[in-house]
Amino acid sequence: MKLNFPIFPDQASSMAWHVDALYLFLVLLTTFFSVLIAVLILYFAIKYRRRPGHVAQQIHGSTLLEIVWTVIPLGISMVIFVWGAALYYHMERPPSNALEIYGVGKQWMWKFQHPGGQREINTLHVPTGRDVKVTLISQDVIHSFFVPAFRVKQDVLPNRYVFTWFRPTVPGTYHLFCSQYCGTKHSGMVGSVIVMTPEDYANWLASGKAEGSLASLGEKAFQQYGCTTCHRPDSGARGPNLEGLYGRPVRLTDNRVVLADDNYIRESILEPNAKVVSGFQSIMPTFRGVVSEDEIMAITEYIKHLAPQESNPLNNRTTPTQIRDSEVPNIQQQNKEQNEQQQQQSPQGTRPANPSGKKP
Amino acid sequence: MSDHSHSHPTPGLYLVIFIALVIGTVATWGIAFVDLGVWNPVIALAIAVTKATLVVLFFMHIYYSSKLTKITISAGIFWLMIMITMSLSDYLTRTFLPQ
Amino acid sequence: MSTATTTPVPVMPARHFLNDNYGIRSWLLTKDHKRIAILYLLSITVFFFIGGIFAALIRLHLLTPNGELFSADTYNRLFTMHGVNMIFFFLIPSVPAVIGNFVLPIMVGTKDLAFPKINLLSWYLYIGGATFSVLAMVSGGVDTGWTFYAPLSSGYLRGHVILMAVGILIVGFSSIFTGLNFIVTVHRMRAPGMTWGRLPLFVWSNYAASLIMVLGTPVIAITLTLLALERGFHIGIFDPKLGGDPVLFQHMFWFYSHPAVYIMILPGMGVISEIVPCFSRKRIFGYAFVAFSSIAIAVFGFVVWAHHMFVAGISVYSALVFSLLSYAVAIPSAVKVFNWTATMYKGSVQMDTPMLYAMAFIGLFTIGGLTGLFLAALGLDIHIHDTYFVVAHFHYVMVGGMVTAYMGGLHFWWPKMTGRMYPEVPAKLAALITFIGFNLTFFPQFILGYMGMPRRYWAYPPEFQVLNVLSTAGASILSVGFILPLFYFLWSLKYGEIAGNNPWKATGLEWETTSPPPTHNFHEIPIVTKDPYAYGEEEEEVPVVH
Amino acid sequence: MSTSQTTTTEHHPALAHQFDSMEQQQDASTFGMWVFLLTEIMMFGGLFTAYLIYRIKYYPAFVAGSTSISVSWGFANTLVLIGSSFTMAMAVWSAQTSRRRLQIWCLIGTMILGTVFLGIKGKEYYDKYDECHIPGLGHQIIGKPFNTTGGCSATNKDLGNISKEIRERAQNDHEEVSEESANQTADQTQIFFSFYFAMTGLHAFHMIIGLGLLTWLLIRATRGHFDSQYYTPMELGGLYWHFVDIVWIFLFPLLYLISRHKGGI
Repeated sequence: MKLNFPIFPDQASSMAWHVDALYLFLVLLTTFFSVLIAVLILYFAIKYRRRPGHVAQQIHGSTLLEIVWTVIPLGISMVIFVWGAALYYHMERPPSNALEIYGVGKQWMWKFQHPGGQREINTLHVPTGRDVKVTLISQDVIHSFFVPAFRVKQDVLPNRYVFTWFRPTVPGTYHLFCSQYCGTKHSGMVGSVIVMTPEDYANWLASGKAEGSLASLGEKAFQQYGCTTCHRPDSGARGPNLEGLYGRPVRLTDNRVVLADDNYIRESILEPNAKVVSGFQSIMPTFRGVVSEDEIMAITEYIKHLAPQESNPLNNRTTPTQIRDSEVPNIQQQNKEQNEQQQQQSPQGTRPANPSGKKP
Repeated sequence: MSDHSHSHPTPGLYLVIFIALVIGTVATWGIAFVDLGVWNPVIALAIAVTKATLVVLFFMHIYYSSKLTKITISAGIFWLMIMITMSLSDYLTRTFLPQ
Repeated sequence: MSTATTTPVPVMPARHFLNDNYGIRSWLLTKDHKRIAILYLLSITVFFFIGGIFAALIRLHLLTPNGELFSADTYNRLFTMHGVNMIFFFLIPSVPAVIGNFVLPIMVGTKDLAFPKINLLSWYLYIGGATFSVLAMVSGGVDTGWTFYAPLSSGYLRGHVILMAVGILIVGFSSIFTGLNFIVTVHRMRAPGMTWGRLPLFVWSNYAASLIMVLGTPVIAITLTLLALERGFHIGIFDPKLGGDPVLFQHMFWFYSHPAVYIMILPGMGVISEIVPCFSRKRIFGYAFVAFSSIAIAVFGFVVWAHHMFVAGISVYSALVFSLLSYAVAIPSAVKVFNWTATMYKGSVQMDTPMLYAMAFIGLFTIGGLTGLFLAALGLDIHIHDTYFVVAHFHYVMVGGMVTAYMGGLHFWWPKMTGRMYPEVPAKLAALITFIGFNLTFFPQFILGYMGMPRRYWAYPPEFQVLNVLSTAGASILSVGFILPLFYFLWSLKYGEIAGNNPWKATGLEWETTSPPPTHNFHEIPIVTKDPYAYGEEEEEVPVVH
Repeated sequence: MSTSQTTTTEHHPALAHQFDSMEQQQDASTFGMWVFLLTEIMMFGGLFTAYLIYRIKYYPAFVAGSTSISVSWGFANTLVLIGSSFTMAMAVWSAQTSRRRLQIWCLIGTMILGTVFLGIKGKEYYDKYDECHIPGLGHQIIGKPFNTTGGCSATNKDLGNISKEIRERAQNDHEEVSEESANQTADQTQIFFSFYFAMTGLHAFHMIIGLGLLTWLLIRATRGHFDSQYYTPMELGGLYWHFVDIVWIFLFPLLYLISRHKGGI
């Protein structure tokens, strides 16, 4: 049997090297102190071993030494803290122009949607040399998206979007693990991340038969659920205009200001009364149990793509306090017309790139 | 060990404390119906803290107790504050706008 | 204390706590802290071996990458019950409830703990909790992981979560009452002359651990109650489907469970602080620093819990604060290690079994502690969180640290508890086997973890197999090291040498009374006039034994 | 046991063997009780922390839920409990001053007030049951089991009139709240009710234990066990009872008085 015995993980992202540097620094530090302590203990044990004629020399302590071995470890640990924190801060802020991929974790599989509409199960194709941001959500319990070769990990929570990002550097196939224990087949919730050169990636995208881009799927859903009835750009609309909304601060009826990010949009679809935009009535029905996670992601992607109109004054406003004035439409009393007859959409047929994808 | 002179409170003092507690309760109840904005819960809790302090100091004899007992209670409150503030430190900063 | 270079052959005292009265009632209704300690010793040993069997099965299963021995369901139950048993039913009560219960009241010079009935009650609570836990185990087990993360545990898995939660709740109160008893005893029951500055460091560290038991345990109690309510009645506190927040469960869980790590390690550190000076014939280096570092660990230990949640979706700012504070708790641990090492300097070191364990502890705890720095470093933790790196780290602290200290303490005080010596040769052998087996088991797991092998995996990619085989091989050696003491300890009860009052020529009040001690510990309550660890003051030539 | 005037130097019958003096025993016991109360603070503290986080997250629902419970009963109960604390303090004082008859009557008074408190609590619980406000079973309503007229059904989006009340209150404030929105808020009041029942339930559980302790103290008091030489159990029982009172002092504004001025009784 040929021994396959690696002791260091692949480095396949721009962050990998940085994380490894801190790791190796700490390995050296640990080795140094462990060996120091071990050698001292053994040396003392032998040098000062009990033997006839040898008497222990009583020493009470030394404040100077105590200060030294308090301050030095403190100094070292502050270096580690700052180093680790700097890495973390970098890893927690996705670049703005990243390629955005949506991922859903469920017992026990991963589903991914590319902006072009391609879907895959338990595999994720990404190009080298490009920042990739993965927006993640779970349909059931807590999972964790872990790609050792990229040194990224993010717990995937139900009911809330979380993000992680990386810039793949080396083409190849790498492990994708679920690292948060999620039930019986936790260890089966694995897949692979396939890093391709940009050309290969473009070919792969082209070969996948997408039903249309994710945003266009979102637009379809947006119309299908009747969102356009209220969310219109004109001044008489009963719902806020969504053009150019994404990524901007929004003032709410209780004067709080929140950022219109993925989580805000998701919450507004499922719990519309939680954060009502200032100047609007809370009349929107909840879509909980009506739209699927996939559809919410598509709708979010669609809203992101709703570019602000040049004429829209919203675009010129920067401070959150001013938004209200521009967005307040006349409130019209209208009968609510709901689309409750919208049947729950069954998730579209997925196109597993990996045929081994297990049934949920 | 500790001073055990036992200058215990008298029924008269207990009665005064009791009346103060009743007044505090009525005040909490009354103020709740006046719109003071964000101050409503603040005042309600301030009254509650005052009432609790009275109970601890006199009904529970802390006013007359050793320093050790006083430290014990302070420790309890301190740890409770650790739990509340450090948990909230996550919840309240989660939605901070990233740069 | 009188010392003679030619010690007369020691004899057993005529009356002591073991032969004061007989019969099952005299044990089950005893209020003597020493007998309660023995009761605890027996019960936690049972749970140690149950937990150990689970561990052995886990390691056996992981010999092959494809999960061939057990089904995934069984495997998940194995590691859950291994964790629950070892943490709640072995590690937390180990040093405090067994060794602490036995020697702490004698060390401070009192006839018993402040509340003997509550002490007995706490043992019954332990047994009550254990009963629920065993009930959960035999009726099919629990497969949530010992962390019980919601919503997995509250709404998805089929195991007997509620039974187990009730068991942990009850055993939690057992630990609260032990802590309460220790705190009151240390404050109010010290012998005349036993000032705070004269307390043995074992008392200091148990006092610090007791603070955590009293302040932390109720939070896990209420958390698990809410979890059980959510599971039973679907109230929505943690399950997002019902409007709850699963991250809140993690906050509340780790608010206790991180400090609980210090409940487990602090008393172990106390044991080491007793053994090292005794076998070096030297005062502890920097008494005050070692004592206060225990308190510092207990206090700082409460403000670092969210370092278990860096990737769980907490706020970036909060993560930075918790990471910074995590380093604060590392410093007092480092101070202790340096002080122990310095204590050996220019000593007169004799490597008897307790000292072997103590030296192993210092080395292994150093590695365990330093690898904690990896996990507290935010950017690095993202990669190694929830991998075998974490598994290796906490086993280095819990097994390499706490279990080693527990074994060392058991050997150290065994003559005091039973009046007889254990046999030195097999004991040294066991210590050596444990050390080798332990390192072989857990060192490969650091590498596995950095390679990216997630924990709690029933099957794993084949390239991880070599390291897993090494680990399993180590576990088989380790198990020998743990089973061996069982035999020679039992053997020594009958055939061991008579120990005499103070076989180690150690300082401390517990060595001034007979071995085993009389029921009320002292024939006359001692008056303390000396500092602790006053080695080298009177005896000059300690005979070289063995 | 006698109530004879033993001095502390002699061996009092209630002195346990591990203590040197009655003074040490009382000191240690009182301190032990306080350490136990520390654990109680942390236990309730866990609930208070969770409560606070959800109160921020679901504020409108907490307002709606709070408004649906009867502030009058809560107010009355607060007074009852404060009264019981007063009688308990008097009981301890009369034990300290060897007033045997008074301590018995004070204990009985405390027990009556404690029982009244639990009775009112029970009535409030029944009202919640009657109004279909008991949370649980997957956010369906448990409550009146039979789907007769007025029964609680799983598909009732109004959640026992909470939704309707929200809209009525809004109307009084000249605000517009759609039925949809009110239903969503009503649904979220389940979280409030989860906390309401968990917190008051844990508190009531402590009250029941307290009544048990009081019964035991009463029996010992009638046998004349307590006097100025030895009243530690009385003192400890008092500490426990006052602690339970303090918890209620916080529960009352936190559960009953969220945004009361917005209307409601």
